[in-house]
Amino acid sequence: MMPDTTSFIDATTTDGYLLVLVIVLPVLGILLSLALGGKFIERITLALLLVGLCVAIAIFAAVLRSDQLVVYVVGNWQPPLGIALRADGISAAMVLTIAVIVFAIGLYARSEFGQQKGAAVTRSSYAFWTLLLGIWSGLNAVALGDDLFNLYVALELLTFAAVPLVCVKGYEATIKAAMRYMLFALIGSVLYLLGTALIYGTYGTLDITLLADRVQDGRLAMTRIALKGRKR
Amino acid sequence: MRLALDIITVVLVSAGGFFFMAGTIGLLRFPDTLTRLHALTKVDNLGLGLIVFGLLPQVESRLGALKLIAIWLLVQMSGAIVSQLIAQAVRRSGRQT
Amino acid sequence: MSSAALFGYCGAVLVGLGLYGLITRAEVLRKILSFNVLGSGVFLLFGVFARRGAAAGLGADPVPQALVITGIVVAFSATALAVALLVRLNKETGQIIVTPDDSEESGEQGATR
Amino acid sequence: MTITDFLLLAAAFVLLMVAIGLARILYGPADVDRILSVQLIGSGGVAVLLLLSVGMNLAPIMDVALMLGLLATFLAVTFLRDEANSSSISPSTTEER
Amino acid sequence: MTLIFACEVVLAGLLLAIATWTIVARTAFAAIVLFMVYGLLLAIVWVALSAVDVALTEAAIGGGVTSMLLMGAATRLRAPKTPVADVGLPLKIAAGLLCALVTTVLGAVVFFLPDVAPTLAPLAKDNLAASGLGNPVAAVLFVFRALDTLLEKVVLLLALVGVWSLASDEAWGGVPGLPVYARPGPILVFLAQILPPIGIIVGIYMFWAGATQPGGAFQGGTILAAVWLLTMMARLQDLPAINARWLRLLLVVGPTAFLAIGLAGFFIADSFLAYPPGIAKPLIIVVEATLTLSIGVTLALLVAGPPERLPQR
Repeated sequence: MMPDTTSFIDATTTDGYLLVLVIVLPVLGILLSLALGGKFIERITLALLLVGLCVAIAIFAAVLRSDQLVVYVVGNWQPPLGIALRADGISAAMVLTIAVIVFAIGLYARSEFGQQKGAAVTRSSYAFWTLLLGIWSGLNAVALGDDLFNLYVALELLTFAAVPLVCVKGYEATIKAAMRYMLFALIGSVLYLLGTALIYGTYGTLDITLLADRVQDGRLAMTRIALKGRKR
Repeated sequence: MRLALDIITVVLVSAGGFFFMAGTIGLLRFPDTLTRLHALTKVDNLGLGLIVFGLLPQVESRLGALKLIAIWLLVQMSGAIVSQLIAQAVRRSGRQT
Repeated sequence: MSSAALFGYCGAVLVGLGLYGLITRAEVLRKILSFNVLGSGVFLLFGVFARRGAAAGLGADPVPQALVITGIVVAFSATALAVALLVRLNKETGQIIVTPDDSEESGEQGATR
Repeated sequence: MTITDFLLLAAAFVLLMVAIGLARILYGPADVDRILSVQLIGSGGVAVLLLLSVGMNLAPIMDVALMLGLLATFLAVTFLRDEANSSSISPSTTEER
Repeated sequence: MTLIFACEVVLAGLLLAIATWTIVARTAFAAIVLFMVYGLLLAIVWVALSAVDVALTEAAIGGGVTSMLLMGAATRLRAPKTPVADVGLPLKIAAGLLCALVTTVLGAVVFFLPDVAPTLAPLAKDNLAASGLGNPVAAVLFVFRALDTLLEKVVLLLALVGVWSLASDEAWGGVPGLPVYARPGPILVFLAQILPPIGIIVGIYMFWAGATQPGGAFQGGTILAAVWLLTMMARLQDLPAINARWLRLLLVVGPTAFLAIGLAGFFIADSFLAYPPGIAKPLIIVVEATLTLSIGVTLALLVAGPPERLPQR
C-alpha cells in the first residue's frame, strides 16, 4: 500500500501536462467565442473537440501504459496548499468517454445549430456551441480535480453551462424546466459548499487524497468509505 | 500633549455618539418620512463628522488622516445628494396618494 | 464564548433560516434571496474556521478566506443567472412562481412553436 | 480606561443606535422610509468601522469603510431609481396596511 | 466580557434579526432593502472575524451588486393577477422543524470543534515570500490556488453567456434591458457626474493595494461596475450592444491574460500557472489589472441582463 502521507510528496508525472491541456482547451474556445462574437464558433468548437479527443486518448494511454496515476501539481504548489490534478484508471476512462460523447454531440448538432456561410450567428447557435464547451470543460475538471473546492468550482461551471442549455430553444416548457433545475442546483451547490466547510474545519485540507488518509476510523466513517476509492 | 489629544478625542467622539443617539430618537419619534429624513441628516453631518474629527488626533500616519478626511467628505457629499433624491421621492409619492 | 464561536452559531442559524425560506417561500425571487442568506451562513462558517486557524501572525487562515471570496463571486453569478431565468419566465407565463406540473399541457402547447 | 477601550465602547454604542434606528425605519410603513435605511447603514456603518479601525489600530479596515460609504450611495440611487418608475411588485409608495 | 465582544454581540443580534426579517418580510421590495442592509452589516461582521479581504468583497458583491441585481429584477417582473400563496401551515411547520434540526446540528458542530484548529496559515505564511506577494489572501487566490480563480473567471463569463442566451432571437446582439430613467433628474445627473471619478480612483486604489494589503481585482472591478451602471442609469452614457467589439475584448482581456501567463508558465517557469521568480509580482499585477477591467464589465453586464432591443442606428 501507500507509504505514510507525511513523507509522501506529490510530483508531476511526465504526462501530467495533458491533464491541464484537456481542461484549458475548452476554456480557450470560450474566450475565443466571446472575443470573436461567435464568428467561426462552430468550426472552432469542432476543431478543439478533435484535439481534445486526441489528448483524452493520450491520457488514457498514459495511465494504461504506466499503470500509475497521472498527476499534475498546478503551479508546483504541493497540496494541501496547492491544487493537484490526478487521473487514475477511472478518471482517465471518464475523460475519454466525455471527449467521445461531446465530440459525437458536436457532430450531431451541426444539422441543427450549424452556421450558414456568411450569415450572422444566431442566438441559439452561439449559445449552444459556447455552452457545450463550458460543459466539456466542467466535466473534465470534475473528473480530474482532486480538491474539494476545485470540484465545487467545476460543478458550478457545469451547472451554469447546463442550465441555459436546457432552454436554449426558448420554449416556455423548457424555461420552466430550466428554472426548476436552477433552483435545485442552487440548493445542491450551497449544501456541497457547507460540507466542504465542515471538512476543512475538521481536517484542515481539501485535497481528496490527503483527506482519505487523514480521516480516521469511526468518525465520519462514511466519508472515509466514499473517499477510499481515490486512495492509492 | 498626549493627554490633551486624548481629551479632544473623547469629547468629540462622545459628541458624535450623542448625535447618533439624537438621530435615533428623532427616527423613533418623528411622525413622517420628511422629518425622519431630517433626523437622519443630523446623524450624517454631525455624528459622523464629529467622530471623524475626534479620531484625527489618534491617527499616526499622515496618509491615514488624509484617508479619514476623504471618507468623511465622500459620505458627506453623497449623503447630501441622496437626501435630496429621497426627499424628491417622498414628494412624488405624496402627490400620488 | 469566543467571538469565533458566536459567529459560528450565527452562521448555523443563517443556514437554517435560508433553508426555511427556500422551502416555504413560493415566489422565485424570495427563493433566490433565501439562497443568498443560506450562502452567507455557509461563508460565515468558513470565516469561523479561518478565524480559529489564526496562526503565524495572521489574523485568520488565508485559505478559507480566499475560498469565501471565490464563493461569493460564484454565488453572485448564480443569482444573476437565476434572476435572468425568472425574468424570462415571467415574460412567458406572467407568473412569479414556478407553477406546478398541472399546467404541463400549456407548456406542451408552448413547445409546438 | 484607555483610549482604545473608549473607542471600542463608542463603536458598540453607535452600532446599538444604528440598530434601533434601522428597526424603526425598516418597519416602514411606506417603502420610501425603508430607503432611508440604506443611508443610515451607510453613515452608521462607516462610523463604526472608522472607530474600530483606529481603536484596533488596523488601517485596512478604513478601506472597508470607504467601500461601504461608496456602495451605500450607489444602492440608494438604485432603489430610488426603481422607486421612480414604480411598476408591478416594486416599491409601494402608499402605506401597506 | 470585553468591550469588543459586546460590540460583536450587538452585531450578531442585529444580523440575525435582519436576516429573519428578510425571509419573513411581506413584500419583495421590503425583503430586498432588508437584504441590502444585511449585506452591508455582514461586511462589518467579516471585519470582526479579521477577514478584511472578505469584508471588502462582501460589501461590494454580496451586499452591493447582488442587491442591485435583485432590485432590477423586482422592477422588471409583472405581478400576477392572482396573489401568490406560500406553502400551507403543515409544510411550514415541517420545514421549520427540519431547519431547526439543521441549525442545531451545525451549532453542535461549532460547539464540539476541537481546541486545536487545523490551519494552513503557517504554510501560507512560509510560502508568502516565494509567491512574490505581500497579501496572503491574494497569494492564495492568484498563486497557490490560481486554477480555482481562473476557472471562476470562466464561470462568470459562462453565466454571462447563459444570461444572454435568454434573450429573444430578434434582440440577439442588441442592447441589454437595464431599466433606465425616462428623464433623469438634475440631481441624479450631478451625482452621476461627480461620483465616477471618485469611484474610478477608489477602484484602482483597491486593485493596486491588493498586492500587499487587503483589496484586489474583485473589489476594484465591482466599484468600476457600479460606477458604469450609475452613468448608464443617469443616461450620461448609452448602454452598449452586446456584440460591440470593444465590449467583447474588455470581457476577455483579463481571463486571456491570466490564461496566457499561466500557459507561459510551462516554458518560462516550471509549471502551468507558475510564475518565474523575480518577475512574479509584475506578472500578477498585469493579471490583476486586466482582470479588474474584465470583472467590472462582466458584473455590470450581468446586472444589466439579457439584450432586449436592437441598437438605434
